[in-house]
Amino acid sequence: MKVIVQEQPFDPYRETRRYEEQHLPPGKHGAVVTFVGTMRDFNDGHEVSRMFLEYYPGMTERHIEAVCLEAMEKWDVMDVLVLHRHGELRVGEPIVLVAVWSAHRAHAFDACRYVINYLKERAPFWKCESTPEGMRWVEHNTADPGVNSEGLKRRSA
Amino acid sequence: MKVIVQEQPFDPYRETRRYEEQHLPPGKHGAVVTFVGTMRDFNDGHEVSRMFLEYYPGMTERHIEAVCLEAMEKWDVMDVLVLHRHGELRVGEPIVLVAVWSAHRAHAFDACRYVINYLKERAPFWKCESTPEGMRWVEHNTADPGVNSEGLKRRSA
Amino acid sequence: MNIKVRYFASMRDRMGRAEETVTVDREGITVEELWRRVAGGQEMPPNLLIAVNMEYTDASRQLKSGDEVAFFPPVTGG
Amino acid sequence: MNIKVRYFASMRDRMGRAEETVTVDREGITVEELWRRVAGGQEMPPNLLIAVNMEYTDASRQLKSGDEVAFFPPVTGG
Repeated sequence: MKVIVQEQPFDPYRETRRYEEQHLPPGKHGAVVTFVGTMRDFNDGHEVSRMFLEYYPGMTERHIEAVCLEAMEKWDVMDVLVLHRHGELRVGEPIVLVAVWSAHRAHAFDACRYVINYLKERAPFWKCESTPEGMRWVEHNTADPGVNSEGLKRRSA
Repeated sequence: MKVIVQEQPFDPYRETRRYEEQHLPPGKHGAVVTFVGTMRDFNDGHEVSRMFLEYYPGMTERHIEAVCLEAMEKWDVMDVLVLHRHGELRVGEPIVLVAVWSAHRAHAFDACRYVINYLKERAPFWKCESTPEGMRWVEHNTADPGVNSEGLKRRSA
Repeated sequence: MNIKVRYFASMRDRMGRAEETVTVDREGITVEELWRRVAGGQEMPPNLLIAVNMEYTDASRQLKSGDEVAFFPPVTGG
Repeated sequence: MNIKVRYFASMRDRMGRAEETVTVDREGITVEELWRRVAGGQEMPPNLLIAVNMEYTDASRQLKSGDEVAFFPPVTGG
Protein backbone atom coordinates (compact mmCIF):
# COMPACT_ATOMS: atom_id res chain seq x y z
CA MET A 1 0.00 0.00 0.00
CA LYS A 2 1.28 3.44 -0.86
CA VAL A 3 -0.21 6.90 -0.22
CA ILE A 4 1.48 10.01 -1.57
CA VAL A 5 0.37 13.65 -1.46
CA GLN A 6 2.54 15.64 -3.83
CA GLU A 7 2.76 19.04 -5.43
CA GLN A 8 4.09 18.02 -8.83
CA PRO A 9 1.76 16.78 -11.57
CA PHE A 10 1.65 13.04 -12.25
CA ASP A 11 0.47 10.73 -15.01
CA PRO A 12 -1.94 8.38 -13.20
CA TYR A 13 -1.67 5.67 -15.85
CA ARG A 14 2.12 5.63 -15.91
CA GLU A 15 2.14 5.53 -12.10
CA THR A 16 -0.35 2.65 -12.00
CA ARG A 17 1.69 0.62 -14.46
CA ARG A 18 4.95 1.40 -12.67
CA TYR A 19 3.53 0.50 -9.26
CA GLU A 20 2.13 -2.75 -10.64
CA GLU A 21 5.48 -3.69 -12.19
CA GLN A 22 7.31 -3.01 -8.95
CA HIS A 23 4.88 -4.41 -6.39
CA LEU A 24 2.47 -6.94 -7.88
CA PRO A 25 3.69 -10.43 -8.85
CA PRO A 26 2.29 -11.27 -12.30
CA GLY A 27 -0.52 -13.81 -12.43
CA LYS A 28 -1.82 -13.33 -8.89
CA HIS A 29 -4.32 -10.48 -9.28
CA GLY A 30 -7.06 -10.79 -11.87
CA ALA A 31 -8.66 -7.35 -11.59
CA VAL A 32 -7.42 -3.78 -11.36
CA VAL A 33 -9.82 -0.86 -10.92
CA THR A 34 -8.56 2.71 -11.09
CA PHE A 35 -10.33 5.95 -10.36
CA VAL A 36 -8.85 9.21 -11.65
CA GLY A 37 -10.37 12.53 -10.61
CA THR A 38 -9.40 15.38 -12.93
CA MET A 39 -9.85 19.12 -12.73
CA ARG A 40 -12.86 20.40 -14.63
CA ASP A 41 -13.18 23.90 -16.10
CA PHE A 42 -16.63 24.20 -14.55
CA ASN A 43 -17.90 23.60 -11.04
CA ASP A 44 -21.16 24.40 -9.31
CA GLY A 45 -22.16 26.89 -12.01
CA HIS A 46 -18.78 28.67 -12.06
CA GLU A 47 -16.20 28.77 -14.81
CA VAL A 48 -12.88 27.72 -13.30
CA SER A 49 -9.45 28.42 -14.77
CA ARG A 50 -7.08 27.40 -11.97
CA MET A 51 -7.34 25.81 -8.57
CA PHE A 52 -5.31 25.85 -5.40
CA LEU A 53 -5.55 22.76 -3.24
CA GLU A 54 -4.62 23.19 0.41
CA TYR A 55 -4.01 20.26 2.76
CA TYR A 56 -2.89 19.46 6.29
CA PRO A 57 0.49 17.73 6.00
CA GLY A 58 0.54 14.68 8.21
CA MET A 59 -3.15 14.52 8.97
CA THR A 60 -4.10 14.16 5.31
CA GLU A 61 -1.80 11.20 4.63
CA ARG A 62 -2.80 9.56 7.91
CA HIS A 63 -6.50 9.69 7.06
CA ILE A 64 -6.05 8.43 3.50
CA GLU A 65 -3.99 5.53 4.85
CA ALA A 66 -6.69 4.72 7.40
CA VAL A 67 -9.31 4.61 4.63
CA CYS A 68 -7.12 2.29 2.54
CA LEU A 69 -6.60 -0.04 5.51
CA GLU A 70 -10.36 -0.15 6.10
CA ALA A 71 -10.91 -1.08 2.45
CA MET A 72 -8.27 -3.82 2.70
CA GLU A 73 -10.07 -5.23 5.74
CA LYS A 74 -13.52 -5.11 4.19
CA TRP A 75 -12.60 -6.61 0.83
CA ASP A 76 -10.20 -9.13 -0.60
CA VAL A 77 -7.67 -6.62 -1.90
CA MET A 78 -4.01 -7.27 -2.70
CA ASP A 79 -2.73 -3.69 -2.93
CA VAL A 80 -3.84 -0.05 -3.06
CA LEU A 81 -2.08 2.99 -4.50
CA VAL A 82 -3.31 6.54 -3.84
CA LEU A 83 -1.72 9.66 -5.29
CA HIS A 84 -3.17 13.10 -4.56
CA ARG A 85 -2.02 16.53 -5.68
CA HIS A 86 -1.79 19.65 -3.56
CA GLY A 87 -0.92 23.23 -4.48
CA GLU A 88 -1.60 24.85 -7.83
CA LEU A 89 -3.63 22.85 -10.39
CA ARG A 90 -4.57 23.57 -13.99
CA VAL A 91 -7.65 22.54 -15.94
CA GLY A 92 -7.52 18.94 -17.12
CA GLU A 93 -4.84 17.83 -14.69
CA PRO A 94 -5.35 14.73 -12.56
CA ILE A 95 -6.09 15.55 -8.92
CA VAL A 96 -6.29 12.06 -7.48
CA LEU A 97 -5.59 8.46 -8.44
CA VAL A 98 -6.95 5.44 -6.57
CA ALA A 99 -5.78 2.07 -7.93
CA VAL A 100 -6.87 -1.25 -6.40
CA TRP A 101 -5.56 -4.73 -7.23
CA SER A 102 -7.60 -7.80 -6.35
CA ALA A 103 -8.22 -11.36 -7.43
CA HIS A 104 -11.91 -10.52 -7.93
CA ARG A 105 -13.43 -7.65 -9.85
CA ALA A 106 -16.35 -7.05 -7.46
CA HIS A 107 -13.89 -6.52 -4.61
CA ALA A 108 -11.70 -4.23 -6.70
CA PHE A 109 -14.71 -2.07 -7.69
CA ASP A 110 -16.13 -1.88 -4.17
CA ALA A 111 -12.79 -1.12 -2.53
CA CYS A 112 -11.83 1.54 -5.07
CA ARG A 113 -15.14 3.30 -4.66
CA TYR A 114 -14.91 3.09 -0.88
CA VAL A 115 -11.45 4.66 -0.86
CA ILE A 116 -12.37 7.61 -3.08
CA ASN A 117 -15.66 8.25 -1.25
CA TYR A 118 -14.14 8.22 2.24
CA LEU A 119 -11.06 10.10 1.09
CA LYS A 120 -13.43 12.84 -0.10
CA GLU A 121 -15.34 12.73 3.15
CA ARG A 122 -12.43 12.66 5.60
CA ALA A 123 -9.06 13.66 4.13
CA PRO A 124 -8.32 17.32 4.91
CA PHE A 125 -8.09 19.02 1.53
CA TRP A 126 -9.66 22.32 0.56
CA LYS A 127 -10.18 23.52 -2.98
CA CYS A 128 -9.90 27.21 -3.77
CA GLU A 129 -11.03 27.95 -7.33
CA SER A 130 -10.07 30.84 -9.56
CA THR A 131 -13.23 32.03 -11.35
CA PRO A 132 -13.97 35.19 -13.39
CA GLU A 133 -15.45 36.61 -10.17
CA GLY A 134 -12.25 35.91 -8.21
CA MET A 135 -10.99 33.19 -5.91
CA ARG A 136 -13.60 31.18 -4.04
CA TRP A 137 -13.37 28.33 -1.54
CA VAL A 138 -15.37 25.30 -2.64
CA GLU A 139 -17.83 24.75 0.18
CA HIS A 140 -18.78 21.11 -0.22
CA ASN A 141 -18.07 18.04 -2.30
CA THR A 142 -20.82 16.22 -4.13
CA ALA A 143 -21.63 12.93 -2.44
CA ASP A 144 -21.68 9.60 -4.22
CA PRO A 145 -25.39 8.71 -4.17
CA GLY A 146 -24.36 5.07 -3.95
CA VAL A 147 -24.68 2.00 -6.08
CA ASN A 148 -28.17 2.96 -7.15
CA SER A 149 -27.12 6.00 -9.19
CA GLU A 150 -29.29 5.07 -12.16
CA GLY A 151 -31.80 7.61 -10.88
CA LEU A 152 -29.30 10.47 -11.14
CA LYS A 153 -29.60 10.83 -14.86
CA ARG A 154 -33.35 10.52 -14.85
CA ARG A 155 -33.66 13.21 -12.19
CA SER A 156 -31.29 15.62 -13.88
CA ALA A 157 -32.76 14.92 -17.33
CA MET B 1 -16.86 5.13 -28.17
CA LYS B 2 -14.40 2.54 -29.38
CA VAL B 3 -14.48 -1.27 -29.15
CA ILE B 4 -11.55 -3.33 -30.38
CA VAL B 5 -10.93 -7.09 -30.22
CA GLN B 6 -7.32 -7.77 -31.08
CA GLU B 7 -4.76 -10.53 -31.00
CA GLN B 8 -1.70 -8.50 -30.06
CA PRO B 9 -0.96 -7.63 -26.42
CA PHE B 10 -1.70 -4.09 -25.28
CA ASP B 11 -0.78 -1.84 -22.38
CA PRO B 12 -4.17 -0.81 -20.95
CA TYR B 13 -2.78 2.28 -19.22
CA ARG B 14 -0.97 3.59 -22.27
CA GLU B 15 -4.10 2.98 -24.35
CA THR B 16 -6.33 4.78 -21.83
CA ARG B 17 -4.04 7.81 -21.79
CA ARG B 18 -3.71 7.84 -25.58
CA TYR B 19 -7.46 7.57 -26.10
CA GLU B 20 -8.07 10.36 -23.60
CA GLU B 21 -5.55 12.63 -25.31
CA GLN B 22 -7.12 12.01 -28.70
CA HIS B 23 -10.82 12.02 -27.85
CA LEU B 24 -11.58 13.83 -24.59
CA PRO B 25 -11.38 17.64 -24.42
CA PRO B 26 -9.50 18.59 -21.24
CA GLY B 27 -11.55 20.03 -18.40
CA LYS B 28 -14.89 18.49 -19.35
CA HIS B 29 -14.80 15.09 -17.61
CA GLY B 30 -14.07 14.95 -13.91
CA ALA B 31 -13.91 11.19 -13.41
CA VAL B 32 -12.30 8.25 -15.20
CA VAL B 33 -12.82 4.68 -14.03
CA THR B 34 -10.89 1.83 -15.63
CA PHE B 35 -11.22 -1.89 -15.18
CA VAL B 36 -8.40 -4.17 -16.31
CA GLY B 37 -8.82 -7.93 -16.24
CA THR B 38 -5.54 -9.84 -16.31
CA MET B 39 -4.67 -13.47 -16.74
CA ARG B 40 -4.09 -15.30 -13.48
CA ASP B 41 -1.86 -18.35 -13.06
CA PHE B 42 -4.63 -20.09 -11.15
CA ASN B 43 -8.32 -20.62 -11.92
CA ASP B 44 -10.97 -22.78 -10.34
CA GLY B 45 -8.40 -24.93 -8.52
CA HIS B 46 -6.18 -25.43 -11.58
CA GLU B 47 -2.70 -24.12 -12.22
CA VAL B 48 -2.73 -22.33 -15.57
CA SER B 49 0.30 -21.56 -17.70
CA ARG B 50 -1.23 -20.34 -20.97
CA MET B 51 -4.65 -19.58 -22.30
CA PHE B 52 -6.30 -19.53 -25.69
CA LEU B 53 -9.20 -17.15 -26.10
CA GLU B 54 -11.62 -17.91 -28.93
CA TYR B 55 -14.24 -15.46 -30.17
CA TYR B 56 -16.88 -15.01 -32.84
CA PRO B 57 -15.64 -12.22 -35.13
CA GLY B 58 -18.46 -9.79 -35.82
CA MET B 59 -20.85 -11.02 -33.16
CA THR B 60 -18.41 -10.33 -30.33
CA GLU B 61 -17.76 -6.70 -31.30
CA ARG B 62 -21.46 -6.12 -31.93
CA HIS B 63 -22.44 -7.31 -28.48
CA ILE B 64 -19.74 -5.32 -26.68
CA GLU B 65 -20.85 -2.22 -28.56
CA ALA B 66 -24.46 -2.85 -27.58
CA VAL B 67 -23.47 -3.10 -23.91
CA CYS B 68 -21.51 0.17 -24.14
CA LEU B 69 -24.47 1.94 -25.74
CA GLU B 70 -26.75 0.67 -22.97
CA ALA B 71 -24.34 2.04 -20.35
CA MET B 72 -24.23 5.39 -22.15
CA GLU B 73 -28.02 5.52 -22.07
CA LYS B 74 -28.35 4.56 -18.42
CA TRP B 75 -25.65 6.87 -17.08
CA ASP B 76 -24.22 10.28 -17.81
CA VAL B 77 -21.12 9.05 -19.62
CA MET B 78 -18.96 11.01 -22.06
CA ASP B 79 -16.98 8.17 -23.63
CA VAL B 80 -16.18 4.47 -23.35
CA LEU B 81 -13.15 2.50 -24.56
CA VAL B 82 -13.08 -1.31 -24.59
CA LEU B 83 -10.09 -3.39 -25.68
CA HIS B 84 -10.22 -7.18 -25.54
CA ARG B 85 -7.64 -9.78 -26.48
CA HIS B 86 -8.22 -12.97 -28.41
CA GLY B 87 -5.88 -15.83 -29.29
CA GLU B 88 -2.90 -16.92 -27.22
CA LEU B 89 -2.41 -15.28 -23.80
CA ARG B 90 0.33 -15.59 -21.22
CA VAL B 91 0.14 -15.29 -17.42
CA GLY B 92 -0.04 -11.70 -16.21
CA GLU B 93 -1.15 -10.24 -19.53
CA PRO B 94 -4.16 -7.93 -19.68
CA ILE B 95 -7.20 -9.61 -21.23
CA VAL B 96 -9.65 -6.73 -21.20
CA LEU B 97 -9.74 -2.98 -20.58
CA VAL B 98 -12.91 -0.99 -19.93
CA ALA B 99 -12.39 2.76 -19.50
CA VAL B 100 -15.26 5.18 -18.83
CA TRP B 101 -15.14 8.99 -18.80
CA SER B 102 -17.84 10.98 -17.04
CA ALA B 103 -18.43 14.27 -15.28
CA HIS B 104 -19.48 12.35 -12.14
CA ARG B 105 -17.65 9.54 -10.39
CA ALA B 106 -20.77 7.58 -9.42
CA HIS B 107 -21.77 7.37 -13.07
CA ALA B 108 -18.26 6.38 -14.14
CA PHE B 109 -18.14 3.56 -11.56
CA ASP B 110 -21.61 2.25 -12.35
CA ALA B 111 -21.15 2.37 -16.11
CA CYS B 112 -17.72 0.70 -16.03
CA ARG B 113 -19.03 -2.11 -13.84
CA TYR B 114 -22.06 -2.54 -16.06
CA VAL B 115 -19.94 -2.84 -19.20
CA ILE B 116 -17.57 -5.46 -17.80
CA ASN B 117 -20.39 -7.49 -16.22
CA TYR B 118 -22.54 -7.61 -19.34
CA LEU B 119 -19.54 -8.10 -21.59
CA LYS B 120 -18.75 -11.20 -19.51
CA GLU B 121 -22.32 -12.35 -19.72
CA ARG B 122 -23.03 -11.77 -23.40
CA ALA B 123 -19.93 -11.29 -25.52
CA PRO B 124 -18.99 -14.57 -27.24
CA PHE B 125 -15.54 -15.43 -25.93
CA TRP B 126 -14.39 -18.83 -24.73
CA LYS B 127 -11.34 -19.46 -22.59
CA CYS B 128 -9.32 -22.62 -23.09
CA GLU B 129 -6.70 -23.03 -20.38
CA SER B 130 -3.45 -24.96 -20.48
CA THR B 131 -3.06 -26.80 -17.16
CA PRO B 132 -0.68 -29.59 -16.03
CA GLU B 133 -3.55 -32.00 -16.83
CA GLY B 134 -3.87 -30.65 -20.38
CA MET B 135 -6.09 -28.15 -22.17
CA ARG B 136 -9.53 -27.50 -20.67
CA TRP B 137 -12.39 -25.24 -21.67
CA VAL B 138 -13.46 -22.91 -18.87
CA GLU B 139 -17.09 -23.74 -18.30
CA HIS B 140 -18.44 -20.62 -16.63
CA ASN B 141 -17.44 -17.17 -15.51
CA THR B 142 -17.86 -16.05 -11.92
CA ALA B 143 -20.71 -13.59 -11.60
CA ASP B 144 -20.35 -10.20 -9.93
CA PRO B 145 -22.42 -10.64 -6.76
CA GLY B 146 -22.99 -6.88 -6.62
CA VAL B 147 -25.11 -6.76 -9.73
CA ASN B 148 -28.57 -8.09 -10.26
CA SER B 149 -27.95 -9.43 -13.73
CA GLU B 150 -30.91 -10.36 -15.83
CA GLY B 151 -29.57 -13.59 -17.29
CA LEU B 152 -29.24 -14.51 -20.93
CA LYS B 153 -31.95 -17.13 -20.87
CA ARG B 154 -34.60 -14.63 -19.81
CA ARG B 155 -33.34 -12.08 -22.32
CA SER B 156 -33.59 -14.48 -25.19
CA ALA B 157 -36.91 -15.94 -24.05
CA MET C 1 -32.55 -23.53 -48.91
CA ASN C 2 -29.02 -23.23 -47.48
CA ILE C 3 -28.15 -22.57 -43.83
CA LYS C 4 -24.62 -21.88 -42.65
CA VAL C 5 -23.95 -23.54 -39.31
CA ARG C 6 -21.01 -22.66 -37.06
CA TYR C 7 -19.72 -24.32 -33.89
CA PHE C 8 -17.47 -22.68 -31.32
CA ALA C 9 -15.20 -23.82 -28.49
CA SER C 10 -16.23 -27.11 -26.84
CA MET C 11 -19.18 -27.42 -29.25
CA ARG C 12 -16.73 -27.43 -32.16
CA ASP C 13 -14.67 -30.13 -30.44
CA ARG C 14 -17.79 -32.17 -29.82
CA MET C 15 -19.08 -31.84 -33.39
CA GLY C 16 -15.65 -32.40 -34.90
CA ARG C 17 -16.08 -29.44 -37.27
CA ALA C 18 -16.07 -25.64 -37.17
CA GLU C 19 -18.75 -24.99 -39.76
CA GLU C 20 -20.84 -26.53 -42.50
CA THR C 21 -23.58 -25.61 -44.91
CA VAL C 22 -26.84 -27.50 -44.48
CA THR C 23 -29.34 -27.75 -47.32
CA VAL C 24 -32.95 -28.22 -46.29
CA ASP C 25 -35.92 -28.62 -48.63
CA ARG C 26 -38.40 -26.34 -46.85
CA GLU C 27 -38.51 -22.80 -45.36
CA GLY C 28 -39.44 -22.35 -41.71
CA ILE C 29 -37.42 -25.15 -40.21
CA THR C 30 -36.71 -24.33 -36.54
CA VAL C 31 -33.29 -24.20 -34.91
CA GLU C 32 -34.25 -27.28 -32.93
CA GLU C 33 -35.03 -29.25 -36.11
CA LEU C 34 -31.76 -28.07 -37.63
CA TRP C 35 -29.95 -29.23 -34.48
CA ARG C 36 -31.44 -32.71 -34.76
CA ARG C 37 -30.19 -32.97 -38.33
CA VAL C 38 -26.63 -31.83 -37.63
CA ALA C 39 -26.28 -33.71 -34.33
CA GLY C 40 -27.57 -37.05 -35.56
CA GLY C 41 -30.57 -37.08 -33.25
CA GLN C 42 -28.72 -36.16 -30.03
CA GLU C 43 -30.53 -34.02 -27.47
CA MET C 44 -29.59 -30.35 -27.23
CA PRO C 45 -27.17 -29.81 -24.33
CA PRO C 46 -28.98 -27.88 -21.57
CA ASN C 47 -26.47 -24.99 -21.60
CA LEU C 48 -26.33 -24.64 -25.38
CA LEU C 49 -26.44 -21.06 -26.62
CA ILE C 50 -27.83 -20.22 -30.03
CA ALA C 51 -27.24 -17.22 -32.28
CA VAL C 52 -28.88 -16.55 -35.62
CA ASN C 53 -27.17 -13.89 -37.71
CA MET C 54 -25.10 -12.96 -34.66
CA GLU C 55 -28.06 -12.31 -32.36
CA TYR C 56 -29.00 -14.57 -29.45
CA THR C 57 -32.19 -16.51 -29.99
CA ASP C 58 -33.86 -19.72 -28.85
CA ALA C 59 -34.52 -23.14 -30.31
CA SER C 60 -38.00 -22.32 -31.59
CA ARG C 61 -36.69 -19.65 -33.97
CA GLN C 62 -37.65 -20.35 -37.60
CA LEU C 63 -34.92 -20.12 -40.20
CA LYS C 64 -34.78 -18.73 -43.71
CA SER C 65 -32.34 -19.24 -46.52
CA GLY C 66 -28.96 -17.60 -46.00
CA ASP C 67 -29.21 -17.54 -42.20
CA GLU C 68 -26.04 -18.11 -40.20
CA VAL C 69 -26.72 -20.26 -37.15
CA ALA C 70 -24.12 -20.64 -34.37
CA PHE C 71 -24.10 -23.18 -31.55
CA PHE C 72 -21.82 -22.60 -28.59
CA PRO C 73 -21.35 -23.16 -24.84
CA PRO C 74 -21.73 -20.46 -22.16
CA VAL C 75 -19.38 -17.55 -22.82
CA THR C 76 -16.32 -16.94 -20.64
CA GLY C 77 -14.74 -13.66 -21.75
CA GLY C 78 -13.55 -10.63 -19.86
CA MET D 1 0.25 25.12 29.37
CA ASN D 2 0.79 25.76 25.65
CA ILE D 3 -1.60 24.76 22.88
CA LYS D 4 -0.69 25.06 19.21
CA VAL D 5 -3.70 26.21 17.17
CA ARG D 6 -3.89 25.95 13.36
CA TYR D 7 -6.44 27.34 10.91
CA PHE D 8 -6.96 26.09 7.38
CA ALA D 9 -8.60 27.36 4.20
CA SER D 10 -11.53 29.76 4.73
CA MET D 11 -11.02 29.52 8.53
CA ARG D 12 -7.51 30.88 8.09
CA ASP D 13 -8.86 33.74 5.95
CA ARG D 14 -11.50 34.47 8.58
CA MET D 15 -9.06 34.40 11.51
CA GLY D 16 -6.41 36.32 9.60
CA ARG D 17 -3.67 33.91 10.69
CA ALA D 18 -2.50 30.35 9.92
CA GLU D 19 -1.38 29.35 13.40
CA GLU D 20 -0.61 30.59 16.88
CA THR D 21 0.42 29.28 20.26
CA VAL D 22 -2.06 29.89 23.05
CA THR D 23 -0.96 29.81 26.68
CA VAL D 24 -3.65 28.85 29.19
CA ASP D 25 -3.23 28.65 32.95
CA ARG D 26 -5.08 25.40 33.62
CA GLU D 27 -5.21 21.84 32.24
CA GLY D 28 -8.49 20.43 30.98
CA ILE D 29 -9.72 23.42 29.02
CA THR D 30 -12.13 22.21 26.31
CA VAL D 31 -11.86 22.90 22.59
CA GLU D 32 -14.95 25.08 22.89
CA GLU D 33 -13.34 27.20 25.60
CA LEU D 34 -10.20 27.49 23.50
CA TRP D 35 -12.32 28.59 20.53
CA ARG D 36 -13.92 31.36 22.55
CA ARG D 37 -10.49 32.66 23.51
CA VAL D 38 -9.05 32.69 19.99
CA ALA D 39 -12.23 33.93 18.30
CA GLY D 40 -12.91 36.81 20.66
CA GLY D 41 -16.23 35.45 21.84
CA GLN D 42 -17.69 34.59 18.40
CA GLU D 43 -19.94 31.53 18.14
CA MET D 44 -18.51 28.40 16.54
CA PRO D 45 -19.55 28.16 12.88
CA PRO D 46 -22.04 25.28 12.49
CA ASN D 47 -19.87 23.47 9.91
CA LEU D 48 -16.59 23.86 11.78
CA LEU D 49 -14.44 20.76 11.88
CA ILE D 50 -12.00 20.15 14.73
CA ALA D 51 -8.91 17.99 14.90
CA VAL D 52 -6.70 17.43 17.92
CA ASN D 53 -3.31 15.90 17.16
CA MET D 54 -4.54 15.18 13.64
CA GLU D 55 -7.60 13.16 14.70
CA TYR D 56 -11.16 14.42 14.31
CA THR D 57 -12.84 15.25 17.58
CA ASP D 58 -15.62 17.46 18.96
CA ALA D 59 -15.85 20.68 20.90
CA SER D 60 -16.13 19.00 24.31
CA ARG D 61 -12.68 17.39 24.01
CA GLN D 62 -10.39 18.40 26.90
CA LEU D 63 -6.89 19.57 26.02
CA LYS D 64 -3.49 18.97 27.53
CA SER D 65 -0.21 20.80 27.15
CA GLY D 66 1.45 20.30 23.76
CA ASP D 67 -1.77 19.43 21.92
CA GLU D 68 -2.14 20.65 18.36
CA VAL D 69 -5.67 21.85 17.66
CA ALA D 70 -6.88 22.56 14.11
CA PHE D 71 -10.03 24.39 13.03
CA PHE D 72 -11.19 24.06 9.44
CA PRO D 73 -14.25 24.04 7.15
CA PRO D 74 -15.73 20.90 5.48
CA VAL D 75 -13.12 19.12 3.38
CA THR D 76 -13.29 19.16 -0.42
CA GLY D 77 -10.56 16.87 -1.70
CA GLY D 78 -10.57 14.11 -4.29
